[in-house]
Amino acid sequence: MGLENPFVPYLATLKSAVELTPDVKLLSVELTDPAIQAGFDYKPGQFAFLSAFGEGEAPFGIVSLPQRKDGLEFAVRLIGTVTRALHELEPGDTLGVRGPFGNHFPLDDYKGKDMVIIGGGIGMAPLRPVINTILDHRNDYGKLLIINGARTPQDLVFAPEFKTWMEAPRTKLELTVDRGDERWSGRVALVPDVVREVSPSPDNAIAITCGPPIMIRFTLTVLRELGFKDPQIVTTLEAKMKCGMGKCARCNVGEKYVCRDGPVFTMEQISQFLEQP
Amino acid sequence: MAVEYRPKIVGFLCNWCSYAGADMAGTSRMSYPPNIRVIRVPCSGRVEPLLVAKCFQQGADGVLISGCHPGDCHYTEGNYHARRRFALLHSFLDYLGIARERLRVEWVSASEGQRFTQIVSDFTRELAELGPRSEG
Amino acid sequence: MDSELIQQIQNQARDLLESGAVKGIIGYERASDGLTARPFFAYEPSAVERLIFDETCTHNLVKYLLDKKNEKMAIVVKPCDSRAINLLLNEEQIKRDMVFIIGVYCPGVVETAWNRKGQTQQARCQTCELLKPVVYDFLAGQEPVRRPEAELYSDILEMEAKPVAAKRAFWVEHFGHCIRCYACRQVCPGCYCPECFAEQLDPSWVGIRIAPKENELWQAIRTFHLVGRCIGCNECERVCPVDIPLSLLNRKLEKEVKELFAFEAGLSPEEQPPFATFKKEEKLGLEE
Amino acid sequence: MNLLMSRDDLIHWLELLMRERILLAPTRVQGLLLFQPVSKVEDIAFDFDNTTLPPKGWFLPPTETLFSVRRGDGHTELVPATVEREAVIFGVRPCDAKGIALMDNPFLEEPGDTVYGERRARTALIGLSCRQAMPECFCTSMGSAPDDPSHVDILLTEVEDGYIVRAVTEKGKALLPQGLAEGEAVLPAPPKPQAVPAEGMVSAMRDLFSEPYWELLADRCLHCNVCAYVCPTCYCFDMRDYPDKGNIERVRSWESCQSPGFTRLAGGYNPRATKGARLRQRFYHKLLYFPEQFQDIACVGCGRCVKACPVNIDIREVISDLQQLGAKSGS
Repeated sequence: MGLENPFVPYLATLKSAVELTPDVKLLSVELTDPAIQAGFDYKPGQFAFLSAFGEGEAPFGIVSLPQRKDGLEFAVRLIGTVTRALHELEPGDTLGVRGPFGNHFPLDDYKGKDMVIIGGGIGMAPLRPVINTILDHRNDYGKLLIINGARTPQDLVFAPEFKTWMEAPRTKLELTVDRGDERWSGRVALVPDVVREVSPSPDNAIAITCGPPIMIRFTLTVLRELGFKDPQIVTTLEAKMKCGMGKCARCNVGEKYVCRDGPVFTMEQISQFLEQP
Repeated sequence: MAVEYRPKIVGFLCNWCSYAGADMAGTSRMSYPPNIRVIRVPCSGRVEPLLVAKCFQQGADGVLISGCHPGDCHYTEGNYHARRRFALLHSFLDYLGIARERLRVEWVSASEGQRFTQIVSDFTRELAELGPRSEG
Repeated sequence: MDSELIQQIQNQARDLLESGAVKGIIGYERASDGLTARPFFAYEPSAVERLIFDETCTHNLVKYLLDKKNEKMAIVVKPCDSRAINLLLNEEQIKRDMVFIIGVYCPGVVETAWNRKGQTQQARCQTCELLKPVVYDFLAGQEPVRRPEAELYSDILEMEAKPVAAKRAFWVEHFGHCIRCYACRQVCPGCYCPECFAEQLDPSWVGIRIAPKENELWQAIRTFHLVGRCIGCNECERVCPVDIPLSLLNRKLEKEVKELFAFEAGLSPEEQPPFATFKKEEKLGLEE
Repeated sequence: MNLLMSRDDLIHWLELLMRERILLAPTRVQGLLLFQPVSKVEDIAFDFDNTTLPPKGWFLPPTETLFSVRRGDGHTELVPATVEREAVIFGVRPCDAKGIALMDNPFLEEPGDTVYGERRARTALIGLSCRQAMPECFCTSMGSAPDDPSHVDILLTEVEDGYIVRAVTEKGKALLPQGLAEGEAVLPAPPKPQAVPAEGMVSAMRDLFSEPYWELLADRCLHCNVCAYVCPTCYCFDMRDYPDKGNIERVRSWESCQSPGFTRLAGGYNPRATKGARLRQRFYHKLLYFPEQFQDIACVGCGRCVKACPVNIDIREVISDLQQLGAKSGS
């Protein structure tokens, strides 16, 4: 064998698994080879494949930041066979990591701008490193508005971090749920409606949205109504992926592969070929 | 010196009659060949051809399906459906080149521990005589 | 080509579209080879001129009714195809009032492939006794004079008589060629599971490997799922790109079902299929 | 003057080759014509139009193991698949050779697929010019030709007394026997396949994504995978883990964009939920996306899909329909 086979993942150990919601676990992972672990650099928006050997692998956004040195973290929602196997892993178990893949949010380009971050459900996962980068360099950015929705209060993925987010300067966090419970005194509304209500100004602003396809679709409509132009609207797409390298040919939107040319796109880049089932 | 051929049997036993029958064989210390791996199912009617075909695909030499005697099904009619299904599967497997002797359907009640041991012994012996399945 | 028959089909189709009785017509048109037929969907009265019918119309169009459950469609069916309508009615997959059936008396169809039209009738037609559709709203053509010419199950009997090892070798070779394109399933009016066992991943019964053992499991169980349901249109064999003799499988079970249960699929929309019923007194060769 | 090889010489040479390495050649089995490893020349079909399946399966097998997971004593080891010994494929038609060259684009671009790359590097292609164009052929419209030597290592063209030999690559030259004579034989005029003008395709398609055409065309589509699996350029695949003899293997298998599960996410959401969207993807990938990415249409005009489609979805017709639609929407 000459070159390294790009389908073979790095071996890794599960350091910890924390339940974030009833169906989402935060997996903290360490690559077995210290040299590889040290060189494993990535940026907000990038993703990696996690292998549960015996089931297969699936892509997950990396939710940690390398500079925070908290380790490599993934928020994994239990939804299929691979995620079930990943949820069943215990600290100390072996798994595989292949990545990082994809492009990233060009956060340097957003410096000086107001940021609108709109996330629904597990769609908050890839947005967490964006929020944390902005918070770590708070003076580089304008106002920060975070709109975070979920089905129920229990499903708000990064609840333990809300306090930090809310208390940051020039930062506003709007939470909403589809269905409240007896302890929930906040909003009960759909994310796009909250966006319309809060009505962020498009002037010198960037809106980043991630969530279920239906939420993205309606949020997009609202953002356009508010005057956001397609180059100002950024999304990170979810797609079925197998290879991560533009080879297995399934995750394309037009000629762009979500795995390689994305997952981060401006609406301007993809609106022409976006499938509307 | 050839290694002795030990046929592998998968047995699907219904919970109410045949599994109890096998259990009785065990508790009464009747002995039968260890070649059988028992899978307890709620009813012989639950056993679909896919399960049987999967066993053969994974290298089983024989498959035994055993349920309550016709008329005695815990669910009234599950074994009648099973009977139709496996009567056909028998000849279909044979047609595909898996000898009909490799699939056995037997009705064993909870009190027929002796009968169960006899069936497993006979089946094991017959499969041994048949020899290993040709590859494919 | 029987121009009178085609005229009848076209007139009926035009009436149905012009009156708004149906949204579209599922029929046949000339294929890109200019020689054989292909399925055709007409939605405008002006399109009915493209409708044809001849001995190359081998496709069983009933499969398409499963895609058009919510729209009233008219469909051109041969007698064999019409049995698939009964099958789908029986299994409550389609509604009778959502389909207008243009039945045709069938003189038999020939072996066809793209740009190739056989000279003789398909084997299944040579043994077919069904000259008239079993269900229709309008009947086109004239009753042909035709009698079964060949022995119905001679090839099956020949296969059954082979030693088990020879049968094994025969199928292992053919299943080895299978590329799991699933054309056999996709064309089959009896295959409509929302999730096919072949692609089920949890548990992964067959799995994604395209290899002899997996292919055999796929083919064997697909055939068995059609017990008492296969109506014998033989579309699966026609569409197979690697020529697996699937009719040998389907007709084996058809024969067994006839012998054991005196049942033939799709002859009536009400009769219980053999695996949906049983007789307490039957033994079926299994000892009590 | 051209290098010549008599029929006897060819047979001797092939016999030599099959002793030294794996020789794949067209063979007739159960009415099919398949590339298979051969151990005697009698098994080789020399007289054929084209094979049932293209030779792509040698490089992208229907199923292969990418690596295996070996476990023991709390230790896990990942063992990458190894590549077979040297191989030669005899009897490759120029269109199919182009198909392999097109597949090289996605598989060899960085990060390169090492298993594919190794196999590609260790396999030589001996091409065979077509003596006649079949009704389904349209290679010359897709940038290939019945006698196109561009993508093989050696091209043989049958003439009366044997074959005219063109050693195209160094790999090919090294493979040829010593002492081939030059002769008077001249290359015959290649047959002329049907012309399918495809100019202006790319620009026309940009505006046809939302046309109702796709759902209407998909009415008769069965969304089986035949077109993709017989295609020399279709390369989509799936990956999953399966147990094998105590180990776990990560398996790669063919998959096709026509299958609903191809893009269906865990949880059920499918961005390409309709037959029309999937069929459109097939043609957009071949005729627009692939050209945008790699500057060439992902079709070689072999006509296999034309012949094999159970419901006669004919890519030549689609191309001409799109040109008409494009002209209409452009005007």
